[in-house]
Formats: sequence, structure tokens, C-alpha cells
Amino acid sequence: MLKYIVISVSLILLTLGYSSLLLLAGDVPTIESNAKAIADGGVNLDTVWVLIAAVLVMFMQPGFALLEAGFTRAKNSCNILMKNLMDFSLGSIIYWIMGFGVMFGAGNLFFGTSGFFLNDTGSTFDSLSWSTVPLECKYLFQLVFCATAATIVSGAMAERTKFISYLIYSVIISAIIYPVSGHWIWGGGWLAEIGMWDFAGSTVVHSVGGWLALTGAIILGPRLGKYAPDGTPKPIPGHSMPLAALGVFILWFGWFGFNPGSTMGAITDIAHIAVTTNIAAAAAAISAMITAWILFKKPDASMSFNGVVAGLVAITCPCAFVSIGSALLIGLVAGILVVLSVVFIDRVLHIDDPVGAISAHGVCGAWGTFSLGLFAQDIFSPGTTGDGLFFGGGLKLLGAQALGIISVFAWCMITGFILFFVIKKLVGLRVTKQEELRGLDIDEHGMEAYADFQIFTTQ
Amino acid sequence: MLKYIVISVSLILLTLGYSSLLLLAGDVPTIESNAKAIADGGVNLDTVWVLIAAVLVMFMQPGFALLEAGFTRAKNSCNILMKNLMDFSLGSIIYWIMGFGVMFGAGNLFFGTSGFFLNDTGSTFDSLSWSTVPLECKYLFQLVFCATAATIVSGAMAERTKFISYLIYSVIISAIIYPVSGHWIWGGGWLAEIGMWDFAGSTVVHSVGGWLALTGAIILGPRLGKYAPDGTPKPIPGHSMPLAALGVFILWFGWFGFNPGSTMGAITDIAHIAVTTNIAAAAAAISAMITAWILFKKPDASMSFNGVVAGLVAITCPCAFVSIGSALLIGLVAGILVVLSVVFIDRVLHIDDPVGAISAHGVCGAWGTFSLGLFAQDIFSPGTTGDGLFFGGGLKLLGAQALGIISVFAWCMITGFILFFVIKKLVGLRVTKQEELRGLDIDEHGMEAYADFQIFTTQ
Amino acid sequence: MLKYIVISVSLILLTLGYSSLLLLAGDVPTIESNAKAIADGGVNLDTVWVLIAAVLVMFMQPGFALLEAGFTRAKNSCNILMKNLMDFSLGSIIYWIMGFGVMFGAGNLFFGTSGFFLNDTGSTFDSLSWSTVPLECKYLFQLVFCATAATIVSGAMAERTKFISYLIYSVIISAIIYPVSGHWIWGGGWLAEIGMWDFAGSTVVHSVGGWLALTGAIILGPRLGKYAPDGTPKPIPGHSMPLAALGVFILWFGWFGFNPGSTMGAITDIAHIAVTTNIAAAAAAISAMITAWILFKKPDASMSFNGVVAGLVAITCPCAFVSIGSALLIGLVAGILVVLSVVFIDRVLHIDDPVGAISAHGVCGAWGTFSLGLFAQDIFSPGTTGDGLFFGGGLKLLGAQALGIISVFAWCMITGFILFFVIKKLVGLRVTKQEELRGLDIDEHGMEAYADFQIFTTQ
Amino acid sequence: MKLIIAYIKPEKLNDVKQELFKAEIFKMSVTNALGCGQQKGYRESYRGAVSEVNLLKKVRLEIAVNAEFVDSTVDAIIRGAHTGSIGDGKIFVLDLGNCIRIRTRENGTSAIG
Amino acid sequence: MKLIIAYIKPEKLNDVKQELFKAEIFKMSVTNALGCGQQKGYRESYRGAVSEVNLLKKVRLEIAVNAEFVDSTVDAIIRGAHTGSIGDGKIFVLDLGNCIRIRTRENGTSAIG
Amino acid sequence: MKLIIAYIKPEKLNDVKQELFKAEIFKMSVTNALGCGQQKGYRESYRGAVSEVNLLKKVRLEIAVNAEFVDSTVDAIIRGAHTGSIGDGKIFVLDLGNCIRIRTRENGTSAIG
Ligand SMILES: Nc1ncnc2c1ncn2[C@@H]1O[C@H](COP(=O)(O)OP(=O)(O)O)[C@@H](O)[C@H]1O
Ligand SMILES: Nc1ncnc2c1ncn2[C@@H]1O[C@H](COP(=O)(O)OP(=O)(O)O)[C@@H](O)[C@H]1O
Ligand SMILES: Nc1ncnc2c1ncn2[C@@H]1O[C@H](COP(=O)(O)OP(=O)(O)O)[C@@H](O)[C@H]1O
Repeated sequence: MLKYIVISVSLILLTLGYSSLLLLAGDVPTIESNAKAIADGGVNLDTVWVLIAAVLVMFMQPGFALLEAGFTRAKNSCNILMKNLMDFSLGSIIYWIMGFGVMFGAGNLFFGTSGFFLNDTGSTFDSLSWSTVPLECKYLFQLVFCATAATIVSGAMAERTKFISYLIYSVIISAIIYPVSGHWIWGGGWLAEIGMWDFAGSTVVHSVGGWLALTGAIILGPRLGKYAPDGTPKPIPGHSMPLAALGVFILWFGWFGFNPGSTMGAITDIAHIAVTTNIAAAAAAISAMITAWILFKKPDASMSFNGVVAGLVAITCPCAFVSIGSALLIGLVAGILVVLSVVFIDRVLHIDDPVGAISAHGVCGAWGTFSLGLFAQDIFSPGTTGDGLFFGGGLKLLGAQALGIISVFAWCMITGFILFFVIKKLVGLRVTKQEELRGLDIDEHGMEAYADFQIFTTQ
Repeated sequence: MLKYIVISVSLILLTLGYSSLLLLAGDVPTIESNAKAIADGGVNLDTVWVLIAAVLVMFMQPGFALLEAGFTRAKNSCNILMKNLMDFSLGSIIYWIMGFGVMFGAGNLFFGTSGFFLNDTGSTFDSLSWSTVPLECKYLFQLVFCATAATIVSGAMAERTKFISYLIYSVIISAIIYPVSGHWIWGGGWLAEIGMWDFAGSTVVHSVGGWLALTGAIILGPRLGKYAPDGTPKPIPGHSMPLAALGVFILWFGWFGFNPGSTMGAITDIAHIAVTTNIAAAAAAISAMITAWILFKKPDASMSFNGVVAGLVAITCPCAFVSIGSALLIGLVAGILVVLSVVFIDRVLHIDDPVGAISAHGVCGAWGTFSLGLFAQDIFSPGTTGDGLFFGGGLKLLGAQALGIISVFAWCMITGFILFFVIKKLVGLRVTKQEELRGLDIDEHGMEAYADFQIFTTQ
Repeated sequence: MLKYIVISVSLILLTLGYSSLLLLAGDVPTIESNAKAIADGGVNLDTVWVLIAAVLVMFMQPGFALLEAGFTRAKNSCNILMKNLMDFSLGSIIYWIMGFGVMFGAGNLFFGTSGFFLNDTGSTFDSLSWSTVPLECKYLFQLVFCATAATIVSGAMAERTKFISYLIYSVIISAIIYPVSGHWIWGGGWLAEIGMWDFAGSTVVHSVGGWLALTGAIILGPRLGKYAPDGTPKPIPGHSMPLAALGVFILWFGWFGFNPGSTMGAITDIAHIAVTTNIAAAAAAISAMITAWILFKKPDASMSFNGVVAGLVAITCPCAFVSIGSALLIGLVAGILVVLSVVFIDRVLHIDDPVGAISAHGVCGAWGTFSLGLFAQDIFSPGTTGDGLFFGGGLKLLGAQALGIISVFAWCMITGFILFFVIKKLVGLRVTKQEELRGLDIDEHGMEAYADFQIFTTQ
Repeated sequence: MKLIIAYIKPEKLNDVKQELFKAEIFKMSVTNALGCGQQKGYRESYRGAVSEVNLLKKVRLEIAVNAEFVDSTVDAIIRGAHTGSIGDGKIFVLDLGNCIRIRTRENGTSAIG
Repeated sequence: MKLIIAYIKPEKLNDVKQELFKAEIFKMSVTNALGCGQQKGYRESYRGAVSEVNLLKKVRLEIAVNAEFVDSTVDAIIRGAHTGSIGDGKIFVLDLGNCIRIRTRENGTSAIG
Repeated sequence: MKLIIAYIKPEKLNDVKQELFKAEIFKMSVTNALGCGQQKGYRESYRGAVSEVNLLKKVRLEIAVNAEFVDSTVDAIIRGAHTGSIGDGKIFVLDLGNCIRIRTRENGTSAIG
């Protein structure tokens, strides 16, 4: 490690921002050399910030893994952990090969057609040129977003999906489905043109994950024993609330990379974004708890955990454009919404989503995107969104947001159904009844998650 | 996300630190424009650092949650997790509405009377003007400190406190109790005037939490079965040492935000602070282990975990003002103290503190605050604390520290007793015997933490 | 906290990088004052980055603790957690007293002979002078590396080693074994002279841990029941795959401090390093899974977890010097290698390594170091490694790498055998049969890790 | 009085309980057990080492009934647990000498229900 | 020889053990069980779906004694476990044909103690 | 028909199973249990509070056999579980009134195997 830099230190210093150090040591500093050094230092700082933010978002992977594992049964834990590990691993490679190019590479209004393997021929990544950080830093930051969208689906399809089928799904979402709609909004595509805004991805990331989860859960059907013959939902309690709680806290922690990091530069706006993010999560945790308390007579812990995620998902789109008070309201609504949505999907639609992914990411992602049209205030980022409906900005922004929500919903429903249908026909989507009863760990992975413990498998 | 910045990039650059970039692009840089750009870059860097530090401290929430969950029984896990989640959620909102103003807003020597809702009329937050970061960044950093104080109490009151009562407690501490004594020391109050120092909050944060925990545990009384009729303490083992250990490691990790972040600016002092923090924790872990080994004949893991926390709490006050060697000694003493204190509180006082919060935070917080009066050395932060007793500075600093410790103790004991007494009268503080036996999870939350496992409930 | 800075703010500003702020406020900025402020700001940024990186690496401690705890039986969990806690605690102190001096202090080609207690007489730490950060920051960053090497061993020796013996081992590795070979490569020793490169420590850190683990596991012998009388290996499943998975994700997260942080300065290269690190881990996770799938007919989760670690270990040496594509290949090979190695060590050598530490750290550390000789490309860090074999650079680099691998292997095998042999003679290395059957938690620590659960101990 | 012990497939517990309730048997005790019988186990492998698992998860019921209820209880269990495939389980019937209700100290046949 | 099986409330295990020790019964075996009896269960809900839990946690004791100890054993259990409220539990007494100590191969009444 | 209940040391389960298989006993049921017997327990302390643990982990076997197999079963268990040290365990033999195979409704001696 060391010698490398001993030798190359002057080179690095010269090219990467400490020219001033060398100058002090020998050359005489000039106004121009100072200006250059300042600019280089700024790039270094931006890189440090965006890299750290990316790393925080990467850490959301175990957050999702634990939340999903905790909300499902012990006999399927290895399986859900492996799915979470593998979608990130496969995604890392596929997004490098193809996804990043499709999303941000130069192309048309619908998808990028260049920039595969991070191949940059100069203007390939103009859609990201507003950030000063190196291309690889941009790739890493965007990759962890892609992985977030991908991993959401595993929760809704938990405890019954074939492992190999999940791997195939994983590749397709990272290569095509996520990057294409991402291109529409962040890659210079048609929704951006129309004036839709999604600061850190309520729609781009979370709704995409949520709606794909919806298609997956529909095609799969519910877990054995989830619904009585008369349709009454039966509880299938998750096996570890401590793991789930830890998962939720990790997600909250990682979201401080997700939202503030989406500036992709070290500007003081990150403080405001962090605060709106935090207060929305807090408000949603509380409102979800209260809603559950009213509906079920008890403050259900799992619903409060979903509340946190719901608040975070909702504020992801508007975090940079709304006041703290608005963020609190957006969070409050998200917390109520997620509980009602979980109950509705379970009791009325009879779609079995073990972890509430559809509600937290799909529904609250849509709510968050929509809420920007209501609560946006021009003062927070002058010259961007303009004011929302509640602040006198009229329906223009709201309309664009609604169009964005609907288009992405349609895109995901169509591609999701096709994808899962094809997988079902080709390799099958669901394990056998016997495998489901015994647990996917034994049959898919040949092992148990908790070998020293006695696990109930009465359901 | 992207388009927002594509449009506003020049605005941001101009106002937030990359003026140099623009200048390079078009305008000619001047000495003044360079100086401005340097200052702006410094603010950006400060903001990045303080925000990251705040996020690390925020992550201490699951640290506490896991430590407390691990040290208590499986049948109360949902409950303790919910308490930890909710004190942070409620705190986030209350501290924004009121707590931050009471603590740092302009007011008198005893409490702030302005700055509610972060409303800054210019000189409202003069007490924090020494830091360059945006007000919202200061709020976030201080909020996570408040939440730390609040969450300490849940551990000492675990396994028997009514959920609703805990929520009420939570609101009051974040709104009043913590901010008031905090104002005395950090908000320009009377203890600061007198010359008491508490760099990162051994007293401001930890002792406050610890002493409130003490009042709570006294008023509640011990858990059923904790003491034999003759007063002999019986072990009620915690249900998961791995979760507790993870909690402790997370706390250690988060403390690198807690202490070094309290510079509230990116200065090289953070290295020294990080090192003193780390070595005190290490020393305390070892000395707690050895003390337990001598007393109980075995190196009790739970005591070593408490040792880490004790060392961290103790070094929190003096971390910026003492040498590495002194930090090691302060940690060593803290590790011994925490074990003796746990045993004393349990065997002699018969106060039931399931997780050792009173000892680790109250007692070791006091010790850490006191130790500054002994070990301070002027050279580390010239012109601040001056030298402590052991370095020829006499008793002046020690006296101020002692006064601070006592005043905050008195404040917490009085307000704590009043608060818990009132709650007890109004809504009750403790669950019924039947609920305690069956576990708070089932009766307070209607669910179990480990649905697939068979849990012993023979105690 | 606050007052300290209120008073000292001008002092700090003057000395630590915001001279520009003051200047703006009063003095007139000059080109020189600007240049000075830029340089100071650079040092501040470097310090922030390296400190954060160090903290991320520190967090790898619970990563290892959970991975090792998860891969072993519930009855030994307290023990393995305590070992992980104590090697870091002891290491923090010993490395300050002695290890850091032996590794980086001025001395000869084989070890440092000065710089104990961080005592710097001016040129003591010339071997680290290429980094601008304060000495204490360097110590902290290097300490967490040392602790990583130390903690690797606990996994391979798990479930049968006496606690006190492990503590002794821990002190010796942090004081002598790790620092000496570290000096050879990073402290200006003979391997650096010869032209061996190890960017972030595939050999310096991981192989050292891995080879010591090998000697320990050999001297200890296998766990009771690990091998049938005819030598057939029997499975002794780990007790918690969720904890293990979380451990692995934490390691992956922490590695973004480990590798990019090894620049010990905030330069844009960190983006490239982060990306190579990530893609190698991803590739290795996938290739390990596929290898296990082919060999055992099922995608074993534990092997995929080892795969992640293997990929990270392998890329640690070459991360700054190879392309993304090369990193992918290096990871792919590491993932295959780790599975084959685990199987070989288990089935053929009959050495019992419960967590696969020898394979993941020893073997893949060697592979990573070797791979640099194949894949290095001068363009990534001009003037350092030069090109490797596959890029036309011939065998020179490869030879130096091979020599480094072999020398460190020899050093560790010799000192490891001596160390464990001496400990065995002096205090004994292994617990009794009865203790091993009942579990180390009860006999070594007098407690259980999962008091509320019923644990199987049929093996 | 008789003591009936039944080993059934875990996932059948609910069905068996329903059938017992229908047969007006409301009292029972349940434990987890591992069973070895005609049902084939499965292979588990961990890190390449393979083991045959032939102890499969079962649920053990213990039901004390007065002699005249034995048949209806056995029938109810069979109705709930029967799938026709190997592993369905066994029912054992033992003589029960006495039965005492702790709460009231009643004993004999009146204490059972 | 008799085999005594008792179901008690988990939190009463320690008291029962004390009483048994006082009655000089030092040997016993304990398992966890779920019991269904007169004691009402409780409602659990998870994410809005409700279930009636009527299998409550119980502890199962198994104690083999010579015939002359049956009464004192039963009395001891009742003394330890009795609270007077529903759910206190049941004691079953079965005939025990033989008892063998593995260590010494002794059998019959001398092997029991 | 007889019902054999055996308490053994957990680590002996595999050996006992092997011996039973050799003796052609392929059916059994296993539960975890805690046992109190001649074997001394140990002291556990948690945060300075001490408790005597005298309930030690045991494995409980339940094996229903036809009368003629009782001896060979008991012998097999002893062969597998015997170490000669305190704590080796006990075997209890009870009369079994009836045995029913749920899958086929067979009962009596033919249902046992
Ligand atoms: N002779 C026996 N002794 C003890 N338990 C038995 C015996 N026979 C069967 N069992 C229990 O019943 C379960 C089901 O037995 P199995 O032979 O698989 O069922 P089936 O006869 O329906 O195929 C076994 O797993 C075991 O727990
Ligand atoms: N007939 C029975 N067969 C098997 N177990 C029984 C029977 N009756 C009671 N039990 C066990 O005893 C426990 C206590 O029974 P319950 O009727 O609630 O007690 P009580 O008679 O004191 O009210 C039950 O939970 C169950 O485990
Ligand atoms: N009278 C008994 N009633 C119930 N269980 C018993 C009885 N005697 C022994 N046991 C069981 O057998 C186990 C071994 O008994 P112990 O007396 O320690 O064995 P040994 O006679 O070989 O020394 C005990 O832990 C307990 O589970």
C-alpha cells in the first residue's frame, strides 16, 4: 500500500487536488493554481461524500435481508438471505455490463443505447455530467439504487418462489426493467422532459420494486395456509422481530445515504434533505403504530416497522423540495396508508405479501411522488420543481407527477407479468407443496438456518 | 433527481462552494473569489462531516435496542424494540418542535425560550454559532444526542413498564428534562458560565439518561422473581448474547460519530478524539472482564459488554482534553466501576436494572465528567479547560465538574420522580402480574417476537 | 462541548484550515494565505476520509464476530463473541504500546525499533509520511487492520480453544507477528524493497490471519465428532445463518473502508477502488455458489457467504492496480478457490476449520497477492506496480509477489507453531472433553447465549 | 381412563385440533418431537459434509380420556391427520391409573374433562 | 412402580421442584409442552390477521416413583403448583412395568431412586 | 406391546440410534428434555447473580415395541448410551394397550413396526 504512494505521491498530488501542497513546497502559488486546487479539492470532497453515501445505501441490502427474513418463517431463512445476497451480486455485474448504459447512456427518450461496461466516449454520460465525481463513483451510487429496487421483490415473493427463478428475475430487472423506466426520469427521457421530478427515487426505485412485487405475488399465489377456504386471512407470523427491527434501523441509517447522497455532490443542502428524511420516517412510524392500534386494538410492531419504511419511501421523491413541516405530513400520511394498504391487499385482494413490500414501496412510493405535486416549494431548490398545489403552484407539477406514477406503474405491470409468466413457463416459479411445507432451506439449499434450535412447522 | 441539478447546477455552484468551478469555466478568478470559494468548501466539508457523524450516532439507536433486547427475555422483545423505535420517532418530532429551542435557543441561564420549530430570527442560536454548518445539520446532530439520552431509560425499566406510559415519559424527556440541563452546559447556561466542561456529553447525555433510569427503576420496583424473599438476587438471564454483542459493537461504532463529531466541524482534532475514545472503550472492556472474573470466578460476557459502554460513556466528556494514556486510565477505572456498581445496585440497593443502564450511563457518566478535573491537559485544546488536578491545575476545574455532576443529578432525580409519579397516578406505570408472566409482547402488542421457536417462560 | 469551541474557535480556525474564514472576517486574503488555507482544507478532508474509513473497518469486528458465531454452535456463542471483543480490545492497547512502532517505526529492513506509544521524534514514522493525516489517524487506521488479522484466527480455532490461551495469542500477534511481516511490506522493509506490492493487505493482513489460523487449527485438532473414525467429515452445522449473513454483509460494507481507505487520503482513486472491490465480491459470491451447486448439488448458503469474503480478500491487494474486468475475474477465481479449498482442507487434510478462515483469508489472500502479478496495469497508478504478466509486463512483478507470499507464509507457520506450542505447554490450548460437549459458554463463562431457548446438543 | 399418545405431521396439528373439538375433546397437551419411522428422511449437506436426516419433525399429542371416549378420540385424530401417505403417524393407547386436577384436587374420571 | 406425569404452569416449575426436594423426590424429567384445557387462551394478531391461541405454555414433568411414594409426590406437586385459578394443571398416574438404570443395569424398584 | 421410554445423554443419541438400527428397531420418537438425577448440575452466574442448574439436558426416546423385542431394545439402548459415569440415564417400560397406524388404520401388534 504504502510504497505505491511514496512513489506516486507527487503525481497524485499534482493531478488530484493537492497541487497547492506541492506549490507550497516549491513552486510559487498563483491565483490560477489556487483556483485549480480549489476546484480539485471540491471534486475530492464530492467523491468522498458520494462514495460514503453509496456505501450507506449498499448497507441497505442487509437491512432488507433482515427485514424480510424476520418477517418470514425460520424454515425459509437461508433462502431469503441467499436471494438478497444474489440479487445484489448479480446486479453488480449486470448493471455494469448493461443496466447503467441503458439508464444513463446516450440514446433516445426511452432508453440509453451506449455506455455498456462503463464505456465512455466523451458525451456518453451527459445525463450525469452535472455531478463532478468520477464515472465509477456514479456507477457505484446508481448500482446500489438498482439493487434496492431489485431486492424489494424478494420479500413479497418470499417462502414459495424457486431459487433459480428468482435469479433469472434478478438479472432481467437489473438489465432492463429498472434501467428503462429509470432512463425516462433520470436519464434524460420523456418523463423528465415533461417536467416530472423524483429527487431520490420514490418512483424510479421504490415503486418499480413495489409494482414488480405486486405482479410476482399475484402470479405466485398465496402461501399454503395463508387464506382459509372462506378467504379469511390467517396470520403467518414472522420468525424474528429483533432481526426485522434491526433491518428497519439499518434501512433508516442507509437512507441517510440514499436521499442526501442523491445530490451527488457535497453541498449544504444535504442537511435539509437529511432532516426531512428523518422526520418523515419518524412521523410514519408513529402514525402507522396508531393506525394499527386503532384497527387491531394493539400497537403491532411489524406495522410500525413497515411504517418507518413507508415514510422513508414517501419522502424519497420530495425530500429536497419540501419543508420540514410538509415532510412530517407526508410521513404521517404514508404511515396510515401503509397499514390500510396492507390490510386491503390482504383482506380484500387476497394477495399474499409476507413483508408488506407492495404497500410500503409501491403504494407509498406513488404517494411520495404525488405528494411533491402538493407540497413542493420553489424556495428549497430555486428554479427546479416550482411550487406545488398547496403553495399556489397549481396543477401543472401534480399532473406531471401523476403521469409519471401511472406510466411507471403500467411499465412495471406489463413487463412484470410478461417476465414472471415466461419464467413460470420455462422453469416454473413456485416450489412444490412438499418443499413449501418442509421449508425452502432444506429443499432448495440442503441446510437449515437454525440448526441448534427446535423450529415449529405447524403451519 | 438529475434534471433538478442540471437546471440548478450553476445556481448551486455559485452559492455553495464551487464558484471556482464556474470561474474556471468563464470568469477570471481573483484572490477574493478564491478566498470565498475556500470558505464555502470548508462549510461543505464541515457539513459532510457533521452529517455523517450524526448518522453514526443515529445508528446507536439499534445498538441500544439490541443490547437491551439481548439482555432481557424473549417474551418481552417486541416491546423493548418498539420502545426504542418510538422514543426516537417521538423525540425526532418533539425535539424539532420544542426541545432544540429549549436547549440552544436564546433565553436565560436556565433554559432557552425561543427557536421552536427551528425558527431562527438571526441571533436565536448564538450558542451554536461557533459551528459553520447549516442550522438543520446542528438540529440533526443534537437530536440524535437527545434520543440517546431518552433511550437509555428503556433498558432499566424493561420487562415491566406499560407501553403507553413509556411513550409519555419519552415525550417529556425530549421536550423538557434533557433540553433544560443541556442548556445549562451547552446552551450558554449557568454551568457553562461557572466553567464546567463536558465535551461530548458524559453528563449532558449519559448521566441524564442514567439518573432518570434510576428513578424509573426505583418507582417501578423489581421484576417478579428478581429477588428471593430474603433479598438474594436471582439471575434472569438475557435471551440473546449475540444480539447484545452486536448492539455493543454498533454502539462502539456509533461513538466514533458521537465524540469526534462533537467538534461540529472537520478539524484534525477528530483523530485524537477518536483514538482516546477507542482506547478507553478497549481498556474498560478488559478491566470489566477482569473484575467480573475475580468477583464471579468467570469472565461474564454481559459484564464485558457493559464495560465497553462504560468506557465509552466515561471518555465522552474528556475525550478532547486528555492524553491517550489518561484515556486508557479513565477507561480502566470505568470498567471496574461499572461491574462494582452493577453488583452494588443489585445486591445492596436491590434496584432491578436489567441491562445495567444506571451503572454504565449514570455512574460512569459521572466518573467521566469528574475524571476531566483530574486528567485535563491544556495542550490538547489550548485555552479551554486548563490543566486538571493531576497535571498541576489545582482543584478549580474539578470543583466545577463536581458541581455540574451534582446539579444534573439533582435535576434528574427531582424531575424523574415527579414525572414517573405523575404517570403512575394518571395511567399506571407497571403492567399486571399476569401480563408480566406471560410477557409484554403478547399482552401489550398481541404478538410474539420469535413465533417459530419454543421459548422457556419458567421465570 | 460548545463553550470549548466558542473560546477556542479562532485558535482552531487559525491553525486548522479555516484561516480563510478569519481572513474574510478581518484580514485581507493573499495568494499565500489562500494557498495555505487550501492545503489545510486538504488535510482536514483527508483526515475526515481516513477516519471514516477506519471506523468502517472497525465495524468489521462485529462482522467477523457474527460470521463466526453464526457458523458455530449455539453452545459456544458467548465464547466466540468474547474472543472477538477481546482481541480488538487487547489489540487496541498493545498496538499502541508496541505493534505500531514495530510495524512503521524507523528501524531496519525487518522490524521497526522506535515509535512505541506513538512517540514520534520527527522522522520516526517516515514510512507513513506520504499521507497528510495526523499520526493518531494513521495509528487508528492501521490498528483496525491489525485487529482484522488477529480476529481471523478465532474462527478457525472456534468451539474448542481455551479462553485464556486465546487472549495470550491475541497479545502476541498484535505485538509482534503481524507488525513484523507488516513492516516488511508496508513499513519500508525488505519485501517493499524487492518490489512486492500489496495495496490494502491481501497478504499483510489476511494471509497472516489465515496462516496463523492454519497452525492453530492443526495444533488444536478437530472438534469432537467432526470426523468419523474412518475420517469421513461430518457436518456440524452453524447455529444461525441470519447472523452469519449479517456478518458477511457487514464485512462487505466495512471493506469499503478497508480498500478505498488505504489511499490514506481523499483522492478520486477511491471510486475505482470501491468499484473493483465490489465487483470482485459479487463475482466471488456467484462463483462460490455455482461451485457449491455443482459439487454438492445444492447452492449452500454458507459457501456463498465464504465466497463474498474470499472475493474481498483477493481483491484487497490488487484493487487499485487492476481494471474492473480483471477484478471480476480475480473474484470469480477466488469464489471457486475458496470452495475447493474448504473441501480439500476438510476432506483431504482433515483439518477442522469451522468457518473456513484458512481458505478465505489464507488461500484467497495468497491468490489475490499473486493475481496482481498477472493483472496489474500501469495506467491505474502510473509509476507503481507496472504491468503484470497478462498485460505484457513479464514475470518480474509476479516473482516479487510470489516471494512475498512464500516469505509471509513461512513467517506465519514458524511463529504460529512456536506460539501455539508454547501456549499449549504453559497453559494448555484446548478445553476438556466434558467442557467441549457441554459448550464453552457454560464452562468458560458460566452462562448461556440463548437462555430462553432450548438448544440441541446432540453433537 | 386411558392415555392416548399420538404422533402426527406438524402441519396437521390444526386439522386434528378441529376434529377433536368437533368430537368434544377439548383437553390435550402438545409437544414437539422428532420421529423415525417408515417415512424416508432427506439428505442435508453443510459445507460439503453430508448427513442423512432420518429424524423428522413430528408433533406429539397426549390426551387423557375416559374409556368410553377412546374410540371417538382415535377416530378424530385419524380424520384430522390422515393423508394416506407414509409418515402420517401413530396412535398409542395406555391405561391411565389416576388423574388429579391440581386446582381442585378432584381425581379419577371426573378430573379428566 | 408408577410413572407420574404432571402438567403445570411454567412459572411454577421452581416451586414444584422445591416441594419435591422437600418430599425427598430428587429425580425427575422436564419437557416443555403446550396445553389446552379449561384455561382460556388469548387472541394474537399479526399484521391484522387474528388467531385464537388456545395452546398455552405448560411444563410437563415425568417422575418415576415406587408405589409408596405416589401420594407424597402428588401432594408435593400440588403444593408447588396450586394457585386455585384455572390452568393450574393436571397430574396423571400410570403403572410402570419396569425401570432400568443404564449406568449399572440395575432394574426394578431399586433403579428408580 | 410395550412402550419404552429412555432418558439418555444428548451426545449419545447417535450411538443409541446406531445400536437400535443394528437391533432392527427402526421406529422411535425423540424429544428434548431436562433431567434431574444423581448427576450433579453446575453453577451458572449471570451478572453476578448465581443459580444452581440441576436440570441437565437429556434426550428422551419413546419406542413402542412388541413384547418380544423389549429385551433387545433395552440392550441396544444400554449399549449405545452406557459410559459408566453418573448421568447415563434411565429406561422405563410401560404396558401399551393398543397401537394404531394412522395411514392404514391397522392396529395392534402389526401396527407397531
Ligand atoms: N414403534 C414406534 N415407537 C415410537 N414412535 C413411533 C413408532 N412408530 C412410529 N412412530 C412415530 O410415528 C411417526 C410416523 O411413523 P411412520 O412409520 O413414518 O408413519 P406411517 O406408519 O404413517 O408411515 C414416526 O416418525 C415416529 O415419530
Ligand atoms: N385430559 C387431558 N389430557 C391431556 N392433557 C390435559 C388434559 N387435561 C388437562 N391437560 C393439561 O393440563 C393443563 C391444564 O389444564 P386446565 O384444564 O387448564 O387446568 P385446570 O383444570 O387447573 O383448570 C392443560 O393446559 C393441558 O396441558
Ligand atoms: N425417577 C425418575 N423419574 C424421572 N426421570 C428420571 C428418574 N430417574 C432418572 N431420570 C432421568 O434420567 C436422567 C439420568 O439420571 P441419573 O440419575 O443422573 O443417571 P444415572 O442413574 O445413570 O446416574 C435424569 O437426568 C432424568 O432425566
